[in-house]
Amino acid sequence: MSARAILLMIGKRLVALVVLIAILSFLVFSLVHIAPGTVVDAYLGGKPATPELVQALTERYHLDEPFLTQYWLWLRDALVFDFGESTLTTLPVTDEIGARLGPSAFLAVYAYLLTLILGVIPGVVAALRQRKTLDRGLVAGAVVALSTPPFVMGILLLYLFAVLVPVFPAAGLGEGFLDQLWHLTLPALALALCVAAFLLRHSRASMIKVLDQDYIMFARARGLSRRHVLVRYAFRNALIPVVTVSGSLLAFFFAGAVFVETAFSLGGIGELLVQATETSDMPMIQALAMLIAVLIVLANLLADLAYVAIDPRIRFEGRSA
Amino acid sequence: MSPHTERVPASGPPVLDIEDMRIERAGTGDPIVTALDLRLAAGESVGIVGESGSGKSMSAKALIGLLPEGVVAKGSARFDGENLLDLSERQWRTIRGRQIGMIMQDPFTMLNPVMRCGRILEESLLAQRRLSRAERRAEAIRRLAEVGITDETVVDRYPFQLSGGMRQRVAIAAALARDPQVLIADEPSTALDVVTQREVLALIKRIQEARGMALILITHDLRVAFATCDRIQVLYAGSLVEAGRADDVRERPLHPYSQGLLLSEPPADRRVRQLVAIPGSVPSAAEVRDRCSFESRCRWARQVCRDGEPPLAVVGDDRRSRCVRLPEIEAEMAALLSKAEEREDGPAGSRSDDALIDVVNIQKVFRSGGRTVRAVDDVSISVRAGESVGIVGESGSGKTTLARMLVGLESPTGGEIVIDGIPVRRWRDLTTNERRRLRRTVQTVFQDPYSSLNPMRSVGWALKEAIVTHDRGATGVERRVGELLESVGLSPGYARRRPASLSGGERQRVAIARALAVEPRVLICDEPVSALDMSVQAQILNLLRQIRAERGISCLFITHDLSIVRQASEYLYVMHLGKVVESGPTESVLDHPRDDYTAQLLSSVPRPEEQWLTT
Amino acid sequence: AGTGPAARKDPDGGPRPADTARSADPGKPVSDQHIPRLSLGIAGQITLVNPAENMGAGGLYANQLGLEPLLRIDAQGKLQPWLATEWKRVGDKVYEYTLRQGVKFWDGTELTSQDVKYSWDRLRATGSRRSAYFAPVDTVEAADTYTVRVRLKQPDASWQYTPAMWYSVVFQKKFAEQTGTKFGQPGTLLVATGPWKFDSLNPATGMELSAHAGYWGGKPRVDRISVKSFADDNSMALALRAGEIDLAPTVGGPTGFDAAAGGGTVTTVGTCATSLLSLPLQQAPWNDVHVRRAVAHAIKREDIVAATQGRAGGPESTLMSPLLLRTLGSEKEVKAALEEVETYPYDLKAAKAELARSSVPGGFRFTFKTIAASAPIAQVIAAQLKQIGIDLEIKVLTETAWYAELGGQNKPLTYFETGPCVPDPSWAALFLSTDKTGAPVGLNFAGYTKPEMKKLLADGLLEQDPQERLAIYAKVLEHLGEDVPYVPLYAEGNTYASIDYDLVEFGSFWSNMPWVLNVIPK
Amino acid sequence: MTEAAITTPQRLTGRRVRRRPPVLIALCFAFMALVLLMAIAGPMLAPHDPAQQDVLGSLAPPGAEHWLGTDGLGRDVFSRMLAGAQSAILGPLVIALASMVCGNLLGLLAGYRGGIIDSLVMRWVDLMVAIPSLLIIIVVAGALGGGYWLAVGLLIVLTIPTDARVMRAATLEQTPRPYVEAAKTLGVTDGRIMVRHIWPNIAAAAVANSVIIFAGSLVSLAGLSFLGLGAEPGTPDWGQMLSENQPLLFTNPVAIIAPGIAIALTATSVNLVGDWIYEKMSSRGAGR
Ligand SMILES: Nc1ncnc2c1ncn2[C@@H]1O[C@H](COP(=O)(O)OP(=O)(O)OP(=O)(O)O)[C@@H](O)[C@H]1O
Ligand SMILES: Nc1ncnc2c1ncn2[C@@H]1O[C@H](COP(=O)(O)OP(=O)(O)OP(=O)(O)O)[C@@H](O)[C@H]1O
Ligand SMILES: [Mg+2]
Ligand SMILES: [Mg+2]
Repeated sequence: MSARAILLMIGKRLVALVVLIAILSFLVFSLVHIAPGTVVDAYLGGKPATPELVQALTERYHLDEPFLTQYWLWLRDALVFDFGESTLTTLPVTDEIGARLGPSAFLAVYAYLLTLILGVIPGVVAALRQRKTLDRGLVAGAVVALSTPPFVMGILLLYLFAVLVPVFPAAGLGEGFLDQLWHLTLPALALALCVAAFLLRHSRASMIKVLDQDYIMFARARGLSRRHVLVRYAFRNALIPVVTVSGSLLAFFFAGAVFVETAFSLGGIGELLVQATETSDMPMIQALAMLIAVLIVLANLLADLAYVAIDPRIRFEGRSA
Repeated sequence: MSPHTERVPASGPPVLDIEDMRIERAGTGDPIVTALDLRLAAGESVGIVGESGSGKSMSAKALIGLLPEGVVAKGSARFDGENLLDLSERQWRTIRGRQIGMIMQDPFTMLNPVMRCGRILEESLLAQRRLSRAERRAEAIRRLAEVGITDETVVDRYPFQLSGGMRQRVAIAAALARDPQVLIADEPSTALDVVTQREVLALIKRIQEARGMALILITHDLRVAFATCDRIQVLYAGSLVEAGRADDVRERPLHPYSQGLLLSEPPADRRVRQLVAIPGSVPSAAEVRDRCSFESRCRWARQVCRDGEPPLAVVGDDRRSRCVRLPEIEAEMAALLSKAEEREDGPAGSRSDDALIDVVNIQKVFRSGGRTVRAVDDVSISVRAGESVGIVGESGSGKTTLARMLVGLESPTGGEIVIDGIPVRRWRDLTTNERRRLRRTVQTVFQDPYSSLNPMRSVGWALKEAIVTHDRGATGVERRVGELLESVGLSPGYARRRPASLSGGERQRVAIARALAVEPRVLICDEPVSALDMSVQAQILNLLRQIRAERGISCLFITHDLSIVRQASEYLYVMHLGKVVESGPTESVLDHPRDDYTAQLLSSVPRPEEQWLTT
Repeated sequence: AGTGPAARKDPDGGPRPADTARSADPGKPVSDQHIPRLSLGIAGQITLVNPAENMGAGGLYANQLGLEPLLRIDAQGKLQPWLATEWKRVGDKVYEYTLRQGVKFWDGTELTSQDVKYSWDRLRATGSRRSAYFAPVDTVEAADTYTVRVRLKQPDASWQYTPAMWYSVVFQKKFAEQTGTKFGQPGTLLVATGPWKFDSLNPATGMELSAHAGYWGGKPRVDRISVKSFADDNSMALALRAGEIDLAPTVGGPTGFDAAAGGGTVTTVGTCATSLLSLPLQQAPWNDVHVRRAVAHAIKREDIVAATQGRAGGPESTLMSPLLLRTLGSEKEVKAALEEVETYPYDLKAAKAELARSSVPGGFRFTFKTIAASAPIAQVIAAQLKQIGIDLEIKVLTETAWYAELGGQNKPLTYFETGPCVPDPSWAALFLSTDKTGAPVGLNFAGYTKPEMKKLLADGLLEQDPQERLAIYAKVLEHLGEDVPYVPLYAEGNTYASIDYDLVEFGSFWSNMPWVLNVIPK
Repeated sequence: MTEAAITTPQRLTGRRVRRRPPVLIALCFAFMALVLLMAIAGPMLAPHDPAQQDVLGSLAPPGAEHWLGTDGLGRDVFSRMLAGAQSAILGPLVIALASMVCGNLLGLLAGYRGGIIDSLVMRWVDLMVAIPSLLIIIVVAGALGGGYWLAVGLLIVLTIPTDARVMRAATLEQTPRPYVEAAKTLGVTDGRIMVRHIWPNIAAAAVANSVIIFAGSLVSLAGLSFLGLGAEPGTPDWGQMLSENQPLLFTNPVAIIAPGIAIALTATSVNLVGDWIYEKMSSRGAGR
């Protein structure tokens, strides 16, 4: 395998990624211009428009420059994580996001692990028990979970496990790792179930497809044990398409996190986004939109790389017949 | 033991003794295989021959204990004193791979795509043998050498980096890694090119003989079975209809079906006047329960044939047949066989000058992912009025690409095409009128009858569209649809049916009718029969021949099968790697090949002679 | 559980702690109980502690634990000593304050008049969000180490309360000068004199405070305070229920909060602030006084009070709460002064009759603009006006857009709460002010421009005699009663919630001092 | 030859599509019909005026008068549930139809013709994939001020490319099939090939996809209302009820559980029906 081919592929992906992010940044920047009122209004965020303040804002955001220059200057600042100050709190936007990143990251990682556990394992089990009661139950459950958006799931879980049978806390973040784990279980579940259902269907279908392949039959016919074939053959091959979708799962997570964080008041960046939209905190909205876009794009790149690592066919594409 | 089966002593003590094996769907009890008997002596090779769906693969799977869920096997299959059909999963462990090995049809799907060939071999080796890493690798390399792969780097390659033949060799090595006594080979060469096919079969034969291993070779190709096996079992719709020594069956088939199959195979060495086709198409085992399975298509069928399933009677030395009327019809069958031997001489005289299609130095280069493929490289051919031109060549030689350029589905990267006097290098530049004329001159019949008809549209709809597209003001469309259907041997009632309810042969007939709807002057047939069952192939070849005779249209017949091309064409081009390597009147090219490649192709055509697999 | 009028009493029938006056000496806690750690919950974020800059009521309440004003206002609106031991009006426009001696900052240095001058100058500088409150001030002087002298531009009766308010707190000059623009930011914080020092601040999660051992009132009995931020009432209630917080000093929707927190947790006290339905006088048909009167009659305050989910202290029918006027006279005097003021009790018949006399006798359609938080009240108002044929379409705006509308030319029909009040009736002038040309400015959202009003409001500040002032403000209310630019809806209330603790003297002015000193166990 | 005798071997070897128990599908259809009925006649069926406030009688528990109790403003939750079906159904219906028409058209063109349309659609899709559409809507609606029809409009714009992508992929799968090529060589016009040949073969995917879009946008719209960016306050809307009544989790949980379950159940039955339609329609052509 040539490392060059991989580097080339990564290089190409990176270029595409930079272009994509450039386009997104332009759209995000333009947000202040499509918002109702003047651009200064957008940056004022409801503060009285004293001449001094207007002057300061005009200077801060280069509002007297032509549109494209403004964009360029904005982008230059954005590249060093300077998105301006929140109109609501007057703090640098990046600081505020930094302070909020913790709970969101914890939630995201927790939910991601739950998703993998609740998605892949039952998916594989269902595929192995195809057409049995367990399979049907899992598949039906998956449709329900898939159709229940995180905020509804969150509220239902909240009602069931915090009100009816209060085993989990209804709000808050907790302190220390275990306490946080306990506090974030319901939100992470609410976030994970929908995506896990998607993953369950995906991995089940993929596993069924793989189990049907000739090479599985051939491996068995050669006398390899069932377990060996399941683990080394079926599971690994079934994982390939699962890995490819896992990158796009992150997009689901971000959308879902907005709702779950709101429903459980977790004070993460999802909630910050909602708060920023409610208060038209433009610099904050811009920074968050960029952050999320970049994270999603990077996650997709990672998924692609994982795909390359796990599936040799991609690696050798350039060379094989 | 079933009452009607008398055992015939086989050549040696059997390693595997199958008696009355039945395979059925667990839920409904629908049979898949109704009765299979087979006795396999050590070192012996038995061929199971049958058309698609006859239950060959299912039988193989039953014998290695890997029937799909919902399918069960009953009866007995004694191996080493135990009935294979009753074994538990735990007992199977000591048998699979170690006692009985299996290889399957498709080398492209049989090997784990994400595992290197070396790993595949190593993990197949017996686990008890504690070997170091290096030793395992050396063993893998040794095993590869046994199957004729001397390139050591293969152990570090992934399956998709190998050619089909190589993959099949790796698979064979893997299947033999635990040194089984019996090898079941389920169509091991079907997916391969003729040349590779011969190599792989020769390899299997060689190893079988060298190891003294018993072999069950499953194939749909009688010629392959004759050439490879000591004994033959013919399977039809799930039941064994005839069994006997290979030579005996070839010379004197004793069941109408075996005979029909034999006759419908176009001979490679001569042109026959007409192929003897079996009418209809293959039923499923469930449909022919409790009667002779071949009854519905048999020209000798009588009421007796419908009164219960006929027994498998001993009809000679190591010969069995399931035909109840055999004594009555044996003579008639023999007569038919000799009649089919008659050969027809190829058309005499030179080609006409009236070129309908003239292709000059045409080229097609595909570029994808940085690679360039010269699919068609500087090819010149011509098709004259009234003649049938054959193009033969192995897979990937550019035949289809050439045909597609002729009808504007692909545009050439160089060269010129003139059809009916119109230069058609770029279809886009043509006027509507010219295009219409071209469409009316050239029509196509595609390879795959299952997807060449729109599954959502009825047969009548498709034919009507073809008629109306070319003749907007057409009148009596319904009537013409009926006529078209009749001209391809279908009743007008078929107009209402959807493709899904048609058999492969019927679909191909409809596809031909659709092409004929515009009354073309040239019919391009791209492998029109290769997706069809053997017994149906002859029907279609006959139909094409009949249409040509009736309508006097030209034909460009593309195939990879030399025997078919001999029956279907008068002038022949041989293609190899995008180039025409040889051309000339079919008879003379096939009888006296001048090019090495043509000669190689010819020698690869399965034939019963011993030396087919050894040279 | 609920906070209706019935719940106004302690279960034992006695007055609630919230309604009792603070009895301890200045700087002393009301209760002697030692509390190692008190967790407070606030809805919203604390983003910084710079008193010239910060926003959001929640943050201000937390700030008040470390930052102190010179004086204290008691429940009756009377001034009491705090950092200053004495205060007097030495001239028409000159006030003098004598600082308590031995007041130590958190770093051990002593508070001097220099610090007060610096703090106030900084608070009244342009760009400070508090500059409007210091508008009457001409200069602040440090007369000697312990004397601060304030000179006003003109006599102003409302000034007397300013040194007791949350916006005139004192911090250390040295630290502020050293830290420059970083002053008050989460990483820097500030140095002040309050009983609890600011240890750390995280805008996302909250704030940590610890007892100031050298506090002038003696080391406070609460060792540590953590202030936790919550996104909304609901999560705060759940945290209270789960024991994660001990006390939430400010609750937006007491009924829902109480339910979520498990019941019996909330205490609400009415304040001197009045929430208002603002009618855009410049637009038809609101320029027709009959329409406005019709609306005023159609409003059923009880329902609106109920819809505030317990936040309201009770219905209110005048823009200036009687509580404000009580600083100018006795209950009887106030009552007498308000004799002539027209009010509009709920009376559908009267409302319809008024509307019939207007230009739109059959009713009309209009858009009611509001922010998400006020949507429930808006819905109730819409339902009530529908009964007399006025069809309101509710449009929810983002806060920015809403503020922009309020500041723009075409004022919206809307409803708002006026927020923390000052004990002087002049405070209400905020909603009535006009500029030199007579055009509405500031918070005059109704666009009320009656010429007489300007003079009355100016006189109210110049006049120092309470009796005279009462008469002036009664006159103001008479005009408002006649013209109805605003429909007063309810007295805004303060609510705290706790399972284990109560807050003493939880009146209109509770948050102007380090209020945790007023915590007592239940 | 009998009719049965001509079934193709492929038909038999091909995995039979597993039908879900029709009972379940029937239940789904029944539930969808119920929701539809509520959407059309909800306010008429409602025992109370869904907007009728009774502030002093708020937070009544479920009982004979108010089956699901009352909310914070004393409105009848059951009546609001009935009336809320309308905004739950109407927007998604518009979105599903609009994106089906535009998406199918674009997808067919992109898949069959390739070229500029194809690149445009794919770039558009790339953008959409980079940021989930809900986040885009939250941001844009946040900047513009929200509103039900704004959300519907944005969702249409954002779902068209995803629909187009699915249709493009389906078309790309059909285009190289011999039946399309046969039609081309017969001289059938491109338009006719797309509409009369290809579309019927991808209709199953098209319909199923629209059904999924319907369910998806139902959920998305509810979510936006939940965040206060969807339905105007006061309009009965399940998503809005969910957020309005969130403080009632302890006092009158039914008021919040009911709309949540309504959203989940509607989406579930729509999704199940979508799956079923897909299986049903794609087995109609059968064969390969
Ligand atoms: N998983 C299954 N369950 C039930 N029936 C099956 C299954 N797979 C195949 N069959 C049936 O078994 C019959 C025999 O299939 P089999 O694969 O053995 O045919 P074959 O002779 O190998 O044909 P081919 O030449 O096409 O490989 C077919 O008619 C098919 O309908
Ligand atoms: N669209 C395409 N893009 C790239 N390469 C192509 C394309 N179509 C065909 N080829 C390549 O062109 C070569 C010739 O293919 P073609 O289909 O014409 O062969 P063929 O002789 O018809 O083979 P077969 O017997 O398998 O049908 C092959 O190597 C194939 O991989
Ligand atoms: Mg087979
Ligand atoms: Mg081909």
